[in-house]
Amino acid sequence: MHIRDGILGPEVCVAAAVVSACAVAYSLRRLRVDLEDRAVPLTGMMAAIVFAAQMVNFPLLGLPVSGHLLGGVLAAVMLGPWAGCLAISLVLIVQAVLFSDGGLLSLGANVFNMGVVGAWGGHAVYAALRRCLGTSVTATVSSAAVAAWLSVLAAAALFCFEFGLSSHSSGFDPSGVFTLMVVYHALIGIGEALITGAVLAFVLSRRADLIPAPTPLPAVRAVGQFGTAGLVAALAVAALLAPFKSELPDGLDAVSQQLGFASLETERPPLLLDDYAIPLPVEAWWSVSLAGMLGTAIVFVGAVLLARAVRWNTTPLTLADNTDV
Amino acid sequence: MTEPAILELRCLSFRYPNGRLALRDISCRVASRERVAVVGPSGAGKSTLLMHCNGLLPSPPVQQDGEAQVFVNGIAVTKPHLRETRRQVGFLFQDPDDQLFCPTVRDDVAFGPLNLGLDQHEVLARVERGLASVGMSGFTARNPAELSTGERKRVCLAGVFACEPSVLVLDEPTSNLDPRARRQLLTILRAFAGTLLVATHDLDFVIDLCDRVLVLDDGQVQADGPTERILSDPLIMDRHGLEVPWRLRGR
Amino acid sequence: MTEPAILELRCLSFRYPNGRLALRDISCRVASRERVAVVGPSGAGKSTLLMHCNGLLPSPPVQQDGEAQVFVNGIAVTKPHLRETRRQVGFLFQDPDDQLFCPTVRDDVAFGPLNLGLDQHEVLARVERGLASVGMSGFTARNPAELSTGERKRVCLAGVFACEPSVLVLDEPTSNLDPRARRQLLTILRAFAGTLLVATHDLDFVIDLCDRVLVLDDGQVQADGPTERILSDPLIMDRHGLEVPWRLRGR
Amino acid sequence: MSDSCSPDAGATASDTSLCHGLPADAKLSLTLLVVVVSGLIPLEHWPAQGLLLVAVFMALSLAGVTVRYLARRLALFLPALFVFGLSIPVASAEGLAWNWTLSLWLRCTVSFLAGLWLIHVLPLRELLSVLRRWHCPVVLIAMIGFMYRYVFILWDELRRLRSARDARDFGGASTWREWTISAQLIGLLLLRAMERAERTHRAMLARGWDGSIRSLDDDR
Ligand SMILES: Nc1ncnc2c1ncn2[C@@H]1O[C@H](COP(=O)(O)OP(=O)(O)OP(=O)(O)O)[C@@H](O)[C@H]1O
Ligand SMILES: Nc1ncnc2c1ncn2[C@@H]1O[C@H](COP(=O)(O)OP(=O)(O)OP(=O)(O)O)[C@@H](O)[C@H]1O
Ligand SMILES: [Mg+2]
Ligand SMILES: [Mg+2]
Repeated sequence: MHIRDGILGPEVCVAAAVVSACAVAYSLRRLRVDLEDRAVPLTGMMAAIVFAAQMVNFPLLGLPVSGHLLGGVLAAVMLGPWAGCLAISLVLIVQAVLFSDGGLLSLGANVFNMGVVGAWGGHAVYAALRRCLGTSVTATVSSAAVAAWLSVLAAAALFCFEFGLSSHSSGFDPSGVFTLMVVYHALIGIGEALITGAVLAFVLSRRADLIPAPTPLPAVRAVGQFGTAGLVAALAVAALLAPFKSELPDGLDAVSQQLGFASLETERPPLLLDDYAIPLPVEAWWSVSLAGMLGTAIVFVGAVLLARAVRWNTTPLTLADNTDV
Repeated sequence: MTEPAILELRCLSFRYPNGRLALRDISCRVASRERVAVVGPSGAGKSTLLMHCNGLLPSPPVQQDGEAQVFVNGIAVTKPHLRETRRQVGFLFQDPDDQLFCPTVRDDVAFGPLNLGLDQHEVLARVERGLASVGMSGFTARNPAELSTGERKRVCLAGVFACEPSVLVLDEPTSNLDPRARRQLLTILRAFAGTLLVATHDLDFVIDLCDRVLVLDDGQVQADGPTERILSDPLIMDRHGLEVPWRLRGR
Repeated sequence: MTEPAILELRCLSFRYPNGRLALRDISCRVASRERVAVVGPSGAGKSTLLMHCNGLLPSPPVQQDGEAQVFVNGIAVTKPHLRETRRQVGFLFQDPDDQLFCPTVRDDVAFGPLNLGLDQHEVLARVERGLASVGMSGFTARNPAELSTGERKRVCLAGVFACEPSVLVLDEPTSNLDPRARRQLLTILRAFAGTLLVATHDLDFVIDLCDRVLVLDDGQVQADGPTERILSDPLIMDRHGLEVPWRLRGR
Repeated sequence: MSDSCSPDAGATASDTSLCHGLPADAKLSLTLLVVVVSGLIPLEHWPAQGLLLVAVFMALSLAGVTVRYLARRLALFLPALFVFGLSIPVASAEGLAWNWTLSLWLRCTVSFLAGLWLIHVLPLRELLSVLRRWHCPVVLIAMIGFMYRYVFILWDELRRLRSARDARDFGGASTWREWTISAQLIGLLLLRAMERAERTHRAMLARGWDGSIRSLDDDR
């Protein structure tokens, strides 16, 4: 998922960097910590955990591809959106500057896709879902799992969007890449969702105090939260619907026209579904929607099972814990 | 007491996040240059008490009247003053792994002096002296994680001594030390001119070093007095998971 | 020796990955039901030696002739036989944090018995007995990370006893234990019918428990003999960072 | 997780070469410059990109990076890039736009190698002091410092958990139990690491740490 230098145009990178820098600065302000607070080591440790987890690639359903944990939702659920965003940003900074994973110039884009949208957006989805589903273990775990899955799709969609905006991609129709990316990440996202859910379920069973419940918000902020959640979901849905774009209004084209990239349009070949030469066994839109439906189903079932398993394991112990105190 | 207290606890209570009440209403004063031992069964709250002297636990809810509960040299151990009080108090953790975190022994011992803002020269001299005093001079370049437990404990001690604090708060300094290192430590601590607060299960060590003993059990101070009197009292000792040491028996 | 050795080291040498030679050419035999203490200064190699008895270190390069160097009950402690030998040997780590890894005390003590394939009933009974013997019965549902160091040490001991091994290998069992827990441990170990190998700095404990002492220094066996003779020899003791215990002095 | 993926710290303080002697700010700015220039060169002008590649190679050899290390890193990096570069023209039904693909590969490789040069010559300590000079917030710098340290703590903790399990793993357990134990181990790793993080933080505070990065080697 890390975008390498050279893939996005420098203009897009710089724009993303500015946005990300502002987001990180805002996170820092909202967190309002000083060095003596435990938020400092905990954020550092969360970053280290995500960093370590990212070095482990998991094979994907036997396919010779592998992806890794983005961790945005995990961090945001455990530390809150602000520290979560910081933790993921730290991981990306350290990977870029000390391990040469990801790029220096595209650092901003990476932070935006995975840190800002992943943690802020993911947390908004999680909080909104939890508000609807309640505070039970099942609700927490499945909200987080769904948020994790959506955040991966959103990151993939954002990448496509950024790539489409880069000047050097003007010769190509990005929707083909779009399809590939979305199918691939719909599957990757399942891994992300299951890992996020499993870790949270475990932590909830042992140290529930480490996972703060989303606090009740004043009406205005609650609306903002639902709005952000909606945006992320919309982004993910847009990604899933992208292959149908010849029939639906083309969001990407509309945006590029408004932004003054209309000239690109003339160089585009005619868009027809049959023209896609995608190295997939089934037709593109089928594969995408299948992946989408399958992914959603697996994530939901997995999350519920996980939460169940945890409850089975711990019910007697939690009772004992309470009497002990 | 007319002498000003260098360390003072006023009705200190503390509850861990899991709900366990580890300290209940502890009050005590330690005068300058006093050597006090804190003894008691495991789980008595010794480590918890000692960590409060350095403000290492989430600050306890202050009392109703908003007053602090721990004072070092008259300064409240609360957030705004922590840096100041920590400069005066040297703290040894019970578990050496908690204390060592630098990549080499030298870096670890130098960590405190560097944070005191000393210059390179002075820092290096203190690292030398600290390590020499615990007999670990040859270990500067080693990785603390690759030392034996006793060696790690000694590096921790060197790190504390290198800061040259005026108050030493030591949690189980002799655990995992071999007899010779224990004797060296005893010699160093006897020569130490400041105030000393030691939590330990090694009662022989207490007899040799301290003039006052605080018996802690169940989070409360159960006895407080001169070493010989407390440690040779079979009633107190028995009730609180201790034993009258061999040397004080049959007197 | 005519008696079959339950634990045998044959020319055991071991080098840590960082190049440090921690054991040099150690040979020794421990007969069944013998109680042996391993003493020596810190860094002598005691923990390293003990860990070899349980195959916890990367197996040392076997000798030229391809022969193993550590045997338990005649079985080589090498990869293919590790499960077998570990069933017979109960191992206590020096640092309780190294040993505890389950989310609750009960799970941790039950871990070994469950892996022995015992049924639930028996496992629960052993957990009960193990915890009761170290005085920790009320702690089953607690999280080991939230215990005091001494309490953690006792949970570790319970975990070892619950497996009911025929050989006990204990690394510093008394460190961080309060005097009463130490006495309880002594009673348990005296009643224990199997073979015992204990590394410790607590020489009083050795006098009360063991019939044979092995002095280790610099990775080599420096002396090996009956407890009283070795521990009361000021020459040996002094040379290897030890001290003649108070009780054996002036004899 | 296996030991084979233990953290591979790039630069070490003991390395000495022409490049290591440069001021830290210069190292970082220079790399950024190369990456930006390489990004600005239009894809059609691949010869210019090639020149840049040669320059970066020279810098790498000056910094004393071994060919083996380079080969290892490139072997991990190139396949993914290869697939990506191919997928774009293929997926957009353009036929193979070889020029475009090759140029993109070249550009990405130049940036990647520049990054490798940087990690080889810039140790963490220098990075932190640069960030400090560039007015990065202290809290953020402290967090980076913590993160880097905690990666090693995490590995240490994993090793401890593993050997603790092994010591009492007598092999009588079912496969299902072994799986659940392994899964539990990962969850515990997280919890224990977080608890240990707090304790390490305490140890630093206990010895007067105030967030600044001080080192014995600073003035040498
Ligand atoms: N992190 C923690 N969370 C919750 N409870 C704790 C925690 N640490 C210790 N406790 C509990 O607080 C009480 C006091 O613990 P403390 O560590 O102060 O004991 P101690 O006197 O130092 O014992 P020892 O001699 O074994 O070191 C114990 O009952 C212990 O179980
Ligand atoms: N993980 C490791 N890597 C490298 N060297 C090590 C490691 N652990 C220990 N050593 C070294 O091996 C030697 C023996 O260590 P060991 O832990 O066996 O000593 P010990 O006799 O148990 O000491 P103590 O009484 O302090 O526990 C020491 O010199 C130590 O520095
Ligand atoms: Mg303690
Ligand atoms: Mg040892």
